Amino acid sequence: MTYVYFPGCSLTSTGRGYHESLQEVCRALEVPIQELEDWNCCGATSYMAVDESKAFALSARNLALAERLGNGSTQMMVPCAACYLGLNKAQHYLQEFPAIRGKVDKALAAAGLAYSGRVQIRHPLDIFIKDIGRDKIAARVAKPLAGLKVACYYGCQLVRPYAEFDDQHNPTTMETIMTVLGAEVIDWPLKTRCCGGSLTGTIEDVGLRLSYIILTEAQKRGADLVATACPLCQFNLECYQGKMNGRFGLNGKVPVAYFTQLMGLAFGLSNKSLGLNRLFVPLPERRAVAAGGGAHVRG
Amino acid sequence: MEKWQGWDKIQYEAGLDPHFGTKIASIPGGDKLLACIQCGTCSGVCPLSPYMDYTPRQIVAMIRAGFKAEVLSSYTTWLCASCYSCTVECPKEIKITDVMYAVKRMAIQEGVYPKRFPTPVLASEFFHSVEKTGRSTESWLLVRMYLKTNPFKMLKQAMLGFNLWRRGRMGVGVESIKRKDELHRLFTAMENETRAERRAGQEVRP
Amino acid sequence: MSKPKVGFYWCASCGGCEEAVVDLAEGILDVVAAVDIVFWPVALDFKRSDVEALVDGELAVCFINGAIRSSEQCEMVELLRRKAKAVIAFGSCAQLGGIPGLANESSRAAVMDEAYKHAPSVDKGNTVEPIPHITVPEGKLELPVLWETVKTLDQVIDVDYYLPGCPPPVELIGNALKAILSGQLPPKGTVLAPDIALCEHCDRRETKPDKLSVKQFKRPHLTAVDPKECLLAQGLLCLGPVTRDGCGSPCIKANMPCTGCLGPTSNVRDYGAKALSAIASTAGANDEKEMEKILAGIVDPVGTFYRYSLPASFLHRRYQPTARGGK
Amino acid sequence: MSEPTQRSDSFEPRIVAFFCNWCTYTAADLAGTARMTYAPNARVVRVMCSGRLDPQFILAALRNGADGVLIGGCHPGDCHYQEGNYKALRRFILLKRMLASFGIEEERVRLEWIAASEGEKVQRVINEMTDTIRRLGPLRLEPLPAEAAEGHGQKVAVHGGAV
Amino acid sequence: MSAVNASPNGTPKVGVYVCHCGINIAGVIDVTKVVEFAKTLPNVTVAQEYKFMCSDPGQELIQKDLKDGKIDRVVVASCSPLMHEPTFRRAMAACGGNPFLFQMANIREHVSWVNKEKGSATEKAKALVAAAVRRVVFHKPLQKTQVPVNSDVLIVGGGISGIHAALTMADAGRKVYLVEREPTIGGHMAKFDKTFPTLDCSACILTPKMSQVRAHPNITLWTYSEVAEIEGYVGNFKARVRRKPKYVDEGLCVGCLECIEACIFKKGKFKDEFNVGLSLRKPIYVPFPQATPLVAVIDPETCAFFRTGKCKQTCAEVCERKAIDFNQKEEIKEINVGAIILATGFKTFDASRIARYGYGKYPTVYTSLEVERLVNAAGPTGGEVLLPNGQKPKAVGIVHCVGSRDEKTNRYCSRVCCMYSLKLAHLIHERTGAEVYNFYIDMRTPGKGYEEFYDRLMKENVHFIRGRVAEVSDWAMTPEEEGKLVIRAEDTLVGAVRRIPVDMVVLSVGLEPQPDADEVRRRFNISCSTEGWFLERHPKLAPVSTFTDGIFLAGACQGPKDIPDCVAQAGAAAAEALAMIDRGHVELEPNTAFVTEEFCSGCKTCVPLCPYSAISFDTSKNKAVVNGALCKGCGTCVAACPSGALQQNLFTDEEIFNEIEGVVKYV
Repeated sequence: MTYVYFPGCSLTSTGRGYHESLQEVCRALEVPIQELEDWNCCGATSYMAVDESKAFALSARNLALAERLGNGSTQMMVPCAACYLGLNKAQHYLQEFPAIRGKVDKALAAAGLAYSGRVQIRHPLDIFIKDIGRDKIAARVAKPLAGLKVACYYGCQLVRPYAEFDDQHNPTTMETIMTVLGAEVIDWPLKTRCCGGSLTGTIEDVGLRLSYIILTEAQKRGADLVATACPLCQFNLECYQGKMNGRFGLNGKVPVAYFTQLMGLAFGLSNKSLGLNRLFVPLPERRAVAAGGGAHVRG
Repeated sequence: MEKWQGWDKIQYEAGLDPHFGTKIASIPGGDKLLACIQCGTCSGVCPLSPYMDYTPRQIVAMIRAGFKAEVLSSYTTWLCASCYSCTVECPKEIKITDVMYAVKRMAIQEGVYPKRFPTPVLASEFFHSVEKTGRSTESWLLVRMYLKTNPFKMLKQAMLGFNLWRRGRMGVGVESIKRKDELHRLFTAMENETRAERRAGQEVRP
Repeated sequence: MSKPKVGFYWCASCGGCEEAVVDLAEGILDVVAAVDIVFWPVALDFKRSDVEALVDGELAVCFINGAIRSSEQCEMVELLRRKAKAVIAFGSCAQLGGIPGLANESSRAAVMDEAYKHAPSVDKGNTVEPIPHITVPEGKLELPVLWETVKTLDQVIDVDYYLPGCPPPVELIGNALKAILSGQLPPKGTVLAPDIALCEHCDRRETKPDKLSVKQFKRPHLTAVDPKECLLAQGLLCLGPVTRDGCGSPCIKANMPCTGCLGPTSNVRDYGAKALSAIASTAGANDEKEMEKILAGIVDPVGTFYRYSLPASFLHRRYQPTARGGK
Repeated sequence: MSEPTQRSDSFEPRIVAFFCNWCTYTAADLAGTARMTYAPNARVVRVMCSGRLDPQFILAALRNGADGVLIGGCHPGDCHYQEGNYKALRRFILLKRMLASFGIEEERVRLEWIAASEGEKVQRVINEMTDTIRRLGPLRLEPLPAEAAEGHGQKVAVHGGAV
Repeated sequence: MSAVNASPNGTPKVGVYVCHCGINIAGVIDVTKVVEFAKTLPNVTVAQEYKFMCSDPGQELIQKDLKDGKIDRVVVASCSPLMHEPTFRRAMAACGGNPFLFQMANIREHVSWVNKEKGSATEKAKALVAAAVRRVVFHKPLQKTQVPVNSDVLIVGGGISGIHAALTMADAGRKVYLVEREPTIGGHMAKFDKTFPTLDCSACILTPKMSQVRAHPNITLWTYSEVAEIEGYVGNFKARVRRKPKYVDEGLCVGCLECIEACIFKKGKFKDEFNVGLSLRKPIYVPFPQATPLVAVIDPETCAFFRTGKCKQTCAEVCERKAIDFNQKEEIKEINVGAIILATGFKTFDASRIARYGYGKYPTVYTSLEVERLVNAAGPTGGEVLLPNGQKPKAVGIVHCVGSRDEKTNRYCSRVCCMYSLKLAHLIHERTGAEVYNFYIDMRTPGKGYEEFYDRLMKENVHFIRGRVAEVSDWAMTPEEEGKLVIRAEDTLVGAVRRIPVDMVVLSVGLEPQPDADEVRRRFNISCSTEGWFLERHPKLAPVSTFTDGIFLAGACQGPKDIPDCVAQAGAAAAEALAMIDRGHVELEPNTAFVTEEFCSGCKTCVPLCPYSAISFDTSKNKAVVNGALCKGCGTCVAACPSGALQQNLFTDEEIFNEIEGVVKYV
């Protein structure tokens, strides 16, 4: 079964590494994906603040386009946490509130589209664990991430409030994958705490503070790097570390990678194909990682 | 944020909007708002409440009591990062995040949000760029936001922008979908629907 | 003293009821001797005008069989009603609608289409339909109009007594005639048959288990039927428990389940609903799926439970949503 | 004969609700005690158990002018009389098939298990059913021919004219 | 209409009385219109309204009209028949009328309370009145049947409620079977150290009552036992009680505890249920020193003999009275009783369901029940409040409303937590000198001396923070927080979020129905509320009765309650049961089925449908026969009877058909 792939706006720019590594990993795991043709913005967060019904219409267009592709049961792979939430929210509201449904249906019809509610919105974590399975992932591991201590960070919108594939308070799918890759995972209480989201761009003081809290706690618990599943989380946590250093005294640099990049690494794929060259804070030396034995290097 | 005083400490009934609460509660599933027991869970779980002028719980209380002017002009909603912690944890299942959105929308509609505060500006810039092209282009979005709020800040961000560009994480072109006409038909129909609803007096939603 | 005048008439019926009268055998001679038959189109040559010529109430009693479905039948029974002191609905069709009443599962239009357009005997290239009025050189001709639904006799005229059955059992007819002749008639509206269900006198009574629990409903042509055992106990849908006694259960004696032609006893208002209730209650399951499976053995509930009584039922006919207004 | 004042512009369905004494009737009382408002269209006929429901009652309700019939009983396994609700279900399953053959929309006759504590369910089901039937429109059974010649017949006459 | 002419007793005279119920009915329904309408109905000779029909003057209205011969049957349009049908029936009987020539139209619960719109409410009320009038015409005079009542009583559950009910009944001279599923009676109360607000020692007030139960000549105490099955009906229940084997003969064991000493396990190894897992016990044990009966129990799950078949059986060797019997088998006891009191109690909320509070994750997060054991002098730490590291906490946070007042867990207030939290705050503060923080949403202290206790705690300098705890976690923001648990909550009175580092967290868990409450209620044929508590017949007027006559409720199985309320309710349940038993008989509703033989064809359709085997088949007559004493009046057989030979009193076909016509057509 082919998954309809919805990258979302971030994955074409700041989150390009996510886009590249996800595609590579899917190829390696033989997960067929096909990018949704002419997809549009999901209608997420900021949009919702201006016009809610149009936000639903935006999501509905994507869902309608996706539904057209599948034969009654389209599986849509949505890696960006904000898009995942935005599309899911639209899906739920269309189901729960007939008034919204009626309005959106009419608008879709005006655009020559229709959506009957049969698209399943799935995050890659969900697909990798539920559909592909840890065995298949394990079988693909060529260079285990032995000795690498990973803090899995889900951020907020991935598990709240709509995800069903994992626990809202203590999600573990990413940990499962990291363990399969041979890495060690740390237990920490902030894996679903907000990174500051778009506030980093608007009210920098506040946004940075939130990201800083997460990074220091990961450091305190001995993490070598933070694994993320959301382009905005990755951007916030990684790209502002210099500023956090100055403002709050963040101690050193913490690599922040997409979980898909780490999967690719363990599968033995090239740094470039995984977009690792796009990172601001380089990952611990590959050689050291592959050699195992805990010879991890701090960035 | 140079508020030395929240508002006149005595609040006269004439200064309140008695319909404000029910209006906000008319969003889908919003009726639960009226069942708030003021337990403060929302504020307690909120990662941003330390930076807000009113805690989310206070906002809910103020909405119910009709403190419209204060709520619409407060910074609280614009600090909400939509992390949904409050929505998930609320023991009364109030969709607090959606309440925050409703307040934001009403504030934008009535033009009473804190001026030159970056978040509402970002929201409307985002809205307009998607409206035009169907997608958001992160680089241009930020540029426009800084221009409208604090142009000097943009200079400070120039280094970050350069670094992103160098790593291929920020383009200079504008992202757009192909079938913009389709999208515009969709939007126009949606606007017509909303207008019709308002005319029919059904649309009480902000 | 002159002999009481008697009439017989048939409406929508198969002729079986007339046969039943003839089946009185020698008894008919007593009848003929005791009464003066002034109208009996099936046997004797009387014309409508002969009836019209009678004084109102001149007939002591008129036996009418068959259901009512056409304007002509209606006119005739109304005429007979005027002429007769007592009217007896004779047989299932007159009493409850009978087999012709099953046509109420379809609309008139569907019935006409079937008969005049789709029946195998119809020349498809050259279909004709009856029209009520036509002018020919000889003058204006009129055909009876077929009504939208089949009606029972008492849905058209006032009825005094009922002789149930398809056809009415000879013994009941005999008893009825005796009662009429002796003038010892029960209160108006009585069904002239025992007011108790068939099981009362069933030969297989003893073999019915105390706690019947049917696990599968079988159709008689698809199973070997034990000639002694209670048919319901064998899973055959026998309507004896719901049906009036008085026939002597010839069907059951012939190893066939009762299909209910004598209709309900006087405490039951809607034969089919009550039959459904009794039969469904015996389905031996408490699991919904299992219940559905067992009850699926009853292939055609309307045809089964309302075989003789559809026009007399609460619903009377298939619901015509097109007849719905106010929408 | 008094008829309810009906607003001419909208059709108000009439629903006869047969509720068992122990569960659903109690639940309806509870809905009252809790002041849960719901559509006024359902009128309750109390029976001790849903097992008392003779299919004749349901047809009689429709014949008399009900646009829908709701049957409420205890949840499976909860019957105050052990299994009465199962017996109701057996009849209901067959009756539903029969009503379908009669061309009557299946939404018009509904069986719901409602426990004594489920006041909210009474509210929800009655509201839902009222909406559904309002959408379907009135059940306009043709008047029985007998009603034209009322007072005759061996059957206990079904009273009244068309509603 | 022919229906009316068919009335059995000549021309009936129906009186219709429409109640205002203050404004409960009259506020929504136009009562006068309903009365005017009722006057137009056939057979109605009197129709009037009154403010409160259930009041004495209201009832007298009916009685006067009956006596004056104006009416012979009555329709009262007021509240639910489940509420006042008995009242009006009594009123009719009192002046010589037959109480069953009566019908109620429920225009309060089913109309005025669920309707806001006057017009449609009035119409609905009219329909219900019309239906009642049409139906009552067909009512027949009936007599209630009387059946004798067995004077023994079964009490299920041996907590404080069961104990109190048992002693009350036994003192009144009734024979009581007290069945408890644990090895000892005492319930939750036996686990507490002190009771609020008086701080008397729980054991000191409970254990004497436990001994009385043991010694009382009228009480048969069966612990480690469960009621497996109930048959019969009010006054005549038959119960089957399953007695699980203790593997120790209760008649022989004297409670010397030598066997426990002699067990091959030198030390406790298994979680001690009585101490909620805070200590360890051996496979042979007594739950606590004052256990009643004081008889050792062998737990086959953990006993080496049962697990492996190999054990030296040192326990049996050491027992001089040879009380230990490894061959003991489960026993089923059959008893006949007239009344049953359910006192099956509650369970505490499982705190691990709220992940944010860290129960099960952080070892210093306790439930309140665990802390009850910690502060108990007979508990695992001898009454010292000690953390797993052996130290006393310096700061303790008590989190109120855990699992309560939350749509995702339990919506209701558990009613006892505020008070027991205050008690624990006091005890912890007293024993450790720690700073104690109470996090509450609302303090609920309605009870004698309760508010005063709250007052006292505030003066003891216990902290009260008004805010529901958002999170208990171990991530530190300040050096002071390092190594501690941090409680995060908004102090809503201040309007700021606070982080408070503590050494110990107490989760004040709410009360929930027993996990098997649903099974139990099915077994006893009673109902549960939405939350799963056993449902009382009426929250105000019949709070200890159930919808099944002869079964009463005591204590927290009916809803969260503290000890004084449990005891009061247990007394009330005992009094109701006594009143019923002392009457010597119960009257059964005459809504039984009956056969009109003339119409019965002997088809036997009805026979298998009766769940009570009340229908037999008389082969000599070929007729079905209903045993009125066994028939409970469901009417299932009546619905099935293919020839209408079976009818049900008060629910005949005729009555129901007319009621249907009435509600739809309203004439």
